[in-house]
Amino acid sequence: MGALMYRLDRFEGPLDLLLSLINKNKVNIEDIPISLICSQYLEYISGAEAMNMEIASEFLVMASELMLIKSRMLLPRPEPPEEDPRRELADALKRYREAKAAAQRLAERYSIFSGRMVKDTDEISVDKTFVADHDPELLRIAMRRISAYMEAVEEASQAFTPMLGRRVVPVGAKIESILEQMQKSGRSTLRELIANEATRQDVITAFIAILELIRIHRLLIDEDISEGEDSGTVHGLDTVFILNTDESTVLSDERIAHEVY
Amino acid sequence: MEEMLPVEETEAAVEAILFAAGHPVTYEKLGAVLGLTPGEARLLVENMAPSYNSKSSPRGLHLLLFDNACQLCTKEKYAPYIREALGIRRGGNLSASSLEVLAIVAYNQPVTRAYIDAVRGVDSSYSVGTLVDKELIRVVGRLDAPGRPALYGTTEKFLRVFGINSLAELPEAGPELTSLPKNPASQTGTDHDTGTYSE
Amino acid sequence: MEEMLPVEETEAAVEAILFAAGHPVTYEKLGAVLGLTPGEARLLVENMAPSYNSKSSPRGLHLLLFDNACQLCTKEKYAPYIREALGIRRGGNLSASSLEVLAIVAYNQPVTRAYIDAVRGVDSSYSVGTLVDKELIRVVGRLDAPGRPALYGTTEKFLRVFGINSLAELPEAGPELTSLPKNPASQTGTDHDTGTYSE
Repeated sequence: MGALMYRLDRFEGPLDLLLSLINKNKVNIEDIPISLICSQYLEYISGAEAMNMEIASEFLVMASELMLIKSRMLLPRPEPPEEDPRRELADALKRYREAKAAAQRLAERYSIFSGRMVKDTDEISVDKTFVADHDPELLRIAMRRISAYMEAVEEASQAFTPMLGRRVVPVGAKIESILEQMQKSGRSTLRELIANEATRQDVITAFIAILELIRIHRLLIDEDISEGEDSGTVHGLDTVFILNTDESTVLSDERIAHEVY
Repeated sequence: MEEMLPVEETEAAVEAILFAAGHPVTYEKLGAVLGLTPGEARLLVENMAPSYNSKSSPRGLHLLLFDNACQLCTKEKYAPYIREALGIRRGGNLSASSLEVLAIVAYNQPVTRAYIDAVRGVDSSYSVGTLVDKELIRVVGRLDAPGRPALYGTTEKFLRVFGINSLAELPEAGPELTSLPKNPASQTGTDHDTGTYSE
Repeated sequence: MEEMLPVEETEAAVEAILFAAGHPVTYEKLGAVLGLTPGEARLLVENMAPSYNSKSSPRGLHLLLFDNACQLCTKEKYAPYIREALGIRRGGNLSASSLEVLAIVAYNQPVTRAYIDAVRGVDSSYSVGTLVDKELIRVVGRLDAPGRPALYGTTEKFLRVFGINSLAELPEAGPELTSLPKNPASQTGTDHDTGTYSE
């Protein structure tokens, strides 16, 4: 044996070892002398084992495959002849050899072109003063929104005194109508939720209903301010409510029934 | 470097180094790499500067010359394109509440914050602040009342953003305005010249 | 952008955008920013390329033209100067097994790890992980098969460091590697748009 070293770690795997044996013996990959290659392969594996090298399982699997091919080669060929038992191995070896060659060509390119360097993206400060173009009509619409809201408030304050004869909507019923509204929209601002309340009493009832729905976690306040610069405020009429669809986090309805209805 | 570059390539090497660095690189470092003294490196870079910085330069980059170092950066005028290309464009749109405040200011200027709050029925300090930051409204005077509250008016940028030439071109607000409470600035005498609200 | 740039300045704007971005920018994005169609943006960039890439160019930068995007990088010949100036140690070498995996992915993408393992005859999970970390390959989809295994493809960084503009420019490889009867990904339908492999 002399200086011969059985270094399995020099090979990428059993196919790599087989290719090197095929090259050393200068044999044709399409017509592998299987018993020669198989015995050299096994010798290499046992040599490595004798040197206390760890034998990866892939090498052992290949050893048994080689022995299987060898035994099938010894059997008399049936008529009509079936496929050469070495066919699959030859295909795998050719494909692996091509992958190695392609890797080699890529390595050459990499040694040159990995010198093409890039830079990090510039840190560009967010321009707080940037404003996209807007249609002036938006201003008129905003005015109409404000005045419509103010009229509602005025009406509500006027309607407060002669309220006595009016039907008072119970909080429980208000809860239902708010839930209905939320189920349709998914999210609403406080402004939207009380928009249709005619009197101050109605606004108060609606507000109590909303507080109750928050207490049982059926409604949640949306604090997500990631979208726009001042959307999702948690103050005033712009407060955004969302419906909590996770039933497990909602307190039971029974308690509302007892406490509110 | 052991090998000297041909002279015509040193400028290209400087460009490559400054590009990859992003941050400023000292003349000393550049010189050491290119086989030049710091003074020579500085001269070389000063020589390159006009091809980036001159008015007629077809380049999108600017070569910054500091006392001890130099740096490549993009030209200021392309910043909006870069922001848009890199998706750095937050705050371009106005929220509903900002638009409400802006409308109140536009149609009733000059107005105090207390007036804006009264009209909207909510505290509007955040929106007012945003609009001042965005240079769409600004303080145009002080109301002659206790605390001398600031009076806000719109700016020229406001006109530009909304594509109008003067406040007279604002869309007719009509009956909407009549339901608003009285503007204190128009009731009380102010020390502000209410005739002009330009920047 | 709302305003169109004068023609002579669009090239400067492209340079500024690519400089600031660092990473590849799609022709679609460039076009949207500059008021051009993606095709026009591509033509514009192709027109600019020789001023960077030709042999006689005095520039230290190279303009990479990918199928859907473009990117500025330094010319490879100045890499030693950049490394010295920025104190970057030569490194990032790829091991033989990483290169094998990369070759298999490059010529057969999209591929599963099982396929890579089959071609190499060994488990390749470590190399696949290294290449994903180095951003040379990435998961581009999932195979519509039990376990929905990941499908790997190469990135635009792969194209850059191997000096090619598109996968069509990969060096010739043997017929067994490139014709793939056994690639599971080419047999089964996938949910992945195999047209793009951007970073």
